[in-house]
Amino acid sequence: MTDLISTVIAKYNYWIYITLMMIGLYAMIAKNNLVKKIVGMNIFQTAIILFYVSIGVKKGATIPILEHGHGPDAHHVVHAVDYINPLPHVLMLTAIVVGVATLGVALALAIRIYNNYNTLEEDEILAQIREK
Amino acid sequence: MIWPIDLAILTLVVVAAIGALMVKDLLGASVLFGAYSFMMCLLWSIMGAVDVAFTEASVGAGVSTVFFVAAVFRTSRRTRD
Amino acid sequence: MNEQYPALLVVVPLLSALVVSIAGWVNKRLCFPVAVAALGMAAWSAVGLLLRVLDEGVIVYKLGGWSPPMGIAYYIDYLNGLVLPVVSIVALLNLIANKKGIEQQFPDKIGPFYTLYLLMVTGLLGIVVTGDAFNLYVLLEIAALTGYGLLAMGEERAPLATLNYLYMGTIGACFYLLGVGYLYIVTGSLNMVDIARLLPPLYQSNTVLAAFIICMVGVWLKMAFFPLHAWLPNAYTYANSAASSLIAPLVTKVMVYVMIRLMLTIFTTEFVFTTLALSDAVVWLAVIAIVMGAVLALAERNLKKMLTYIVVAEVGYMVGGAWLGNRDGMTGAILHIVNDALMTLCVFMVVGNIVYKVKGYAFEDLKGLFRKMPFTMGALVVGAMSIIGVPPTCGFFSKWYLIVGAISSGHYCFMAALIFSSLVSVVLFFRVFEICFYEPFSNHHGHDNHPGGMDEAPVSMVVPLLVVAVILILVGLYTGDIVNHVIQFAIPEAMV
Amino acid sequence: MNMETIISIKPLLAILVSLLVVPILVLSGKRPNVREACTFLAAGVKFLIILSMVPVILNGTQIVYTIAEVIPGVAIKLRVDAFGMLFALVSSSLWIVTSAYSIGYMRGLKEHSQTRYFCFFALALSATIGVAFSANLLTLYLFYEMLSFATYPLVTHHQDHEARSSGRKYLLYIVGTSIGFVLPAMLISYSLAGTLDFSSQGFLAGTGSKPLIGLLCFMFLFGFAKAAIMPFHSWLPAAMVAPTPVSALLHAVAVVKVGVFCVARVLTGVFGTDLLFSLNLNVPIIYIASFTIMAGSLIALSQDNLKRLLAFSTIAQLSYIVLGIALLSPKGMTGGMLHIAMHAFGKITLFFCAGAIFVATGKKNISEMIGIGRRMPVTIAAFFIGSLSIIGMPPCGGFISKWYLVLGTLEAHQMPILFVLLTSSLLNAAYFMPFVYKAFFCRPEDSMFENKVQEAPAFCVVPLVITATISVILLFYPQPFLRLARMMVQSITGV
Amino acid sequence: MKIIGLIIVVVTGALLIYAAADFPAWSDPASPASTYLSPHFIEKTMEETSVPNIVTAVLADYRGFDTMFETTVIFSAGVVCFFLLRISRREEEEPETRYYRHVLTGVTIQLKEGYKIPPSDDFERIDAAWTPPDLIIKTGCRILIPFVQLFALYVIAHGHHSPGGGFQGGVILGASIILLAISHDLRTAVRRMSEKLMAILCAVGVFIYAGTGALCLLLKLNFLDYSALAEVLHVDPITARSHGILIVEIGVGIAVMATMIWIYNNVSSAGRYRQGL
Repeated sequence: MTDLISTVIAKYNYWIYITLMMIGLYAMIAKNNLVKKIVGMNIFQTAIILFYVSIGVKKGATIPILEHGHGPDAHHVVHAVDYINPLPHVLMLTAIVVGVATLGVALALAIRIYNNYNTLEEDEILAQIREK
Repeated sequence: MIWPIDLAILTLVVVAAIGALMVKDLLGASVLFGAYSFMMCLLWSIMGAVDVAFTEASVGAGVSTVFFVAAVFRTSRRTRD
Repeated sequence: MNEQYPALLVVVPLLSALVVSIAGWVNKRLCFPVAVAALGMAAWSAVGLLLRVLDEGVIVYKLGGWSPPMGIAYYIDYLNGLVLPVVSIVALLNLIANKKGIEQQFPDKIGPFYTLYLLMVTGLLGIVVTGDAFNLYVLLEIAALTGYGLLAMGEERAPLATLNYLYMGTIGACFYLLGVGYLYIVTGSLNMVDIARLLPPLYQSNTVLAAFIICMVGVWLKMAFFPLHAWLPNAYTYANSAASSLIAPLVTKVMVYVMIRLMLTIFTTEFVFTTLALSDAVVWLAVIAIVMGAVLALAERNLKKMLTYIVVAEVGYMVGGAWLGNRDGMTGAILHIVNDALMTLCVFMVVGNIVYKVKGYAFEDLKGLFRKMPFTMGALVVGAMSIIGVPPTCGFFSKWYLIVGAISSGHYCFMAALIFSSLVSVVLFFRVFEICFYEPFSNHHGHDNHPGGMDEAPVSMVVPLLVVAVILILVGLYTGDIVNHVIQFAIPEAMV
Repeated sequence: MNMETIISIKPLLAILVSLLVVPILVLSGKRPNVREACTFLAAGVKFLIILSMVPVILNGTQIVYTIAEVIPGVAIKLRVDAFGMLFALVSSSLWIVTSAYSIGYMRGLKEHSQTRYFCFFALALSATIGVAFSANLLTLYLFYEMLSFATYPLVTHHQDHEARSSGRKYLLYIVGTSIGFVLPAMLISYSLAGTLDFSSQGFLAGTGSKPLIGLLCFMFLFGFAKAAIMPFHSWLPAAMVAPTPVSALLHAVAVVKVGVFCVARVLTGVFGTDLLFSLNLNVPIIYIASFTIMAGSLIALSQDNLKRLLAFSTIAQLSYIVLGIALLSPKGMTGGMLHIAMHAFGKITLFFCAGAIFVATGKKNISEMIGIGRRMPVTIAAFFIGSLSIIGMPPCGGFISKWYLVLGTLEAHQMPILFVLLTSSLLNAAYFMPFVYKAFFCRPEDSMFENKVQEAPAFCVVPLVITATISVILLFYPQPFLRLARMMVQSITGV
Repeated sequence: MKIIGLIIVVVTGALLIYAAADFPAWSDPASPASTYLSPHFIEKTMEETSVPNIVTAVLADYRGFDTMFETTVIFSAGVVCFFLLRISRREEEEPETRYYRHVLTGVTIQLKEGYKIPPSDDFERIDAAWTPPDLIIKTGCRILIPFVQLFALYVIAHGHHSPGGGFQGGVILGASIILLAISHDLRTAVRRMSEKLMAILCAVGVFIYAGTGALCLLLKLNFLDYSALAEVLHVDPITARSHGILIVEIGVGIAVMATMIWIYNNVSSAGRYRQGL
């Protein structure tokens, strides 16, 4: 039992990311309002970013910017254990950008849909399409 | 890292996410989404991902929210879910 | 210059997209020539790469001069060496064919259209050429975002259909990203070859299993594999014809390529077929996909939508073939990527021509088209023969390998599904031909000045179409060479 | 037995001639004379090319040409052997007469879309020759499908509702069976044997279990629905909506003959006589064929529409050929192969006559043709000769093939079949002779025709006279065909 | 739909939790992710690129190719928004009645039957539903914007040594203009940064990045191998890398700024470019 609890606690970040991701996924599938779906989509994406950032965390390490980057001791020896893994951060910068780009496109589409049907509720739009 | 703050932020993230999806007003949802992004950004800076946090602060909490507000302004605030 | 082909392949369309984007604001007439030149260059590099691969084997290109796994590298082997020319040539031919249509539909937005078109091709080529799992995600998103833009400009229902595609596409891409994250967490690497090297000791790990499943589901979402196909028909049907005839042939096929790449390179056949026992289940899914695609296509009274369901069924062919777990099936799947890209291009270009002339693609708009547009319909006949699987068109030969694979692995249901789908295709296409052949052209659109006379689409649209039709037959006749010199080496030795 | 082979492009040329003439036909669509001259030219050239190969084949040599190696072990490959030569000779020579007849018929009736008609006619001929010269199952299938699709516009030439429903039926049967049965059977054979090249012993020999081989055998038999073996026969009467030259082509030159040719090829080249014998597969085939013969003849008795009557007659006659091959005795096989030629010349004469009557009078039903012999004596005389050939009576070529078939049944000790053959001949006589009688020997006052009805145009009459004459000549000089058939049988059975 | 959604979510969640059980412990320095590639980046960055901010170095150099496409993604999003939303002049019905406001006095003029006032500093065109912006907000933002922009430039330029870089700086720069558009109105912002300029700047920004890469290619090294720039910049290859990173960061900044503004303009006015929010 204590094992289980300690696993749960030790990896709590991962549980949070799964929770957030599922919240987002559920919103994308089950929500009726198009903008709500887009909000869900963004939560979904940020959850994955949270997951990646969690990979990079390293106990007892600091942010991945080298101290003594300039000045007289610019070339002193760097130990990998002192710094957080920078690679996930780099990847996630890209992912954030992709997220905002997708958001822009999705909103543009939502506006066009609104112009066509004068509503953002999916069921109302489908009803209008069926009427035609 | 101070665990009570960490825990508080984690809770807030989830609450903000659920809140953004629950409120019946899209403008409110946009603002709550901004709050969610900002909490996320705090979380990441706690984890030492300063660049990611910086980006999220400017993009997620900043520009994304503005886009949402702009889009909601151009469409409608009303929603049923 | 020769050794820079891998970079040129992607960079030339990218740079020219930027140039076109600026040219769209300065002088619109420059857009088309620049775009054609860029895609021509890309096609040239792609063919050059294929020849080099045939000569020297796998080519590694280090971007930024950093050797993998530190930096990003391109790996061009027999598999993507074959897919690259197809992607670039399909894009080039389609661009040339649709010049008139684009000018007719978007007189004010020519620049952005060509920009998006080129970026889309950049993305697709990048997906195919890259050897880095994360880089693939970024390129996936480029192809997807530009695809949404292109598809959404169409009929009234296009934006909604595209938004649904966007949701599904984003979920798919994110699943892929998550899968890559899982691989990263257990291996620490992002380079495909490197991951493959590090994975074998971890084959029993839950994480690797989950990574594989998540990646697969993500890729299936993007390629519209059966239960996940719901977004595709509407998104492709209501789009403008230039976009749909670019995206329908390429996107699903490139995603199938990604799936095969994941199966062969990252996870290796040993893991996919030996450690996992999913092969049967996926083949059954493919069977259902094929049957459902065919049946749903039968229910349509509208040429373009019917074709989109055929695309869904064809995805079933390729997924099923890849998962048969033997050499013939995999050969069939890879060959079908090439063939299906070409034949889908052919039929969608035909739809483009019909839309250009008749302004519609419902069955009742097609009356009397054999008389009116004989060349276009001739190409449709060739495309249809290929989809049905009549020799010597190329569609027959991939079907051949798929069925032989099905027989030798004992999946007779898959063989039956393929035959069933061929038979349904006969019905589908001859239903269309009947309408075009028997019923006199109805004049209610008022475009036809001499009823009964020939009123073919412009030469610039017909010639590329006929070229595609001829290519269909040529590829069929050269199947032996393609398989013996290329595909055979694309499949790892371990696979029998 | 090893045959000498030479590599030559001639068989490919023979196929390409009629393929390459298509664009010329399209371009010359506005000038009918040029167009038809081209058709003739192509037909002539094709016939000459094929003729030029005859001596080589008669010397016991085979001509081989590989077009493309498409699948490991399977190429798109042409090979001319005696049997293929026999068939090619028949169809290419008949194309010439049919072309002439088409001109008369199409112009006489002022049909629409004549260019399309001639184009697809040429395409169909290419496919037919392709089937004849196929060296393996894949090539055979390729040309078989090509023929199916090329004849579709011909069958549905009139573009009306009747044509549409017949066209559907035609495709459903022909393409449905070929994709549904032949394609999987071919692939299963490939995965069993690893090759598809026809060999005189049959490439499936020594592979596969008995039930599987049996299954394959019937998949092939029914898959080639062009052979119109019951129950896959009903497309043939339906396809009678086509213009008469097309029917003639379908029945005599191309389609159905391709069907039986394919069945014969598969039985001999894929399974081989030994395998069929050892598994006793020939017996059910014989009985199916016999059933088709009897049923076809009986149904023909009750037909009033002349073309439908001929259609059912064809169904019966085709099964003679299948029967002959399935007897697996040298004489029977010779008879079967020979019947391809004999029936072709006989049946095409009959169709030409039916068409000529239609052109001259517009009548389709036998009951409306009483006394027509007085107005169109040449046509009806030719009809008489043609029907004699079908019945198998001297002085016509049909006699020889039937004679061999009868000998074959004796050789194979299949007495019931002998009975079938003889009864069927009687039935043949029973449905042909009343017509001839009514046409010639009715009282003048019963005649339904006035003086203004005359013979059809020369383009119609001359071809049917030629084919009728050839039918007669074949009795006395069956040489090239008989020799080719014998050579083939020798190569298969070694006797 | 809700039930289907729930089922999918539960199944997916279960799969993910199942997989997470095998993860290396959280924040474990010995996990493969922390021991395989990252030590190289952390330890070698300084000597290979002379950039202390490892994230920047990896972003713009080791994985510079990703970042080029990341910029392209943003660029394509801008183009897509324009392509989807912008209503061209040809399609847009020009209103019969126009409104102008005299800037100094605040007098609003209505012109009917398509009459126009030629563009001048005295009059600004407004929409029928125009409301005067709040003076405090207007003035406050006007004071704030230069500082925001200055900070943005700092973020771009100082990306080598501190968190930040082209992307973040570009966003902030874009946000400053968006702030102008919100606090005043869209017309004001578009007058400062015209649509055409935005569109061209987007492309130019990406072009700087891809062009730098292509320049390396022309200088006989691989694409994006900044050390090739050493020849042009007359520095050693390592410093050339650092400079190369700065150049591409500037490109990213320009592209991101322009695209953000472009997207905002199109989304907030639904492609009409009138009043905005």
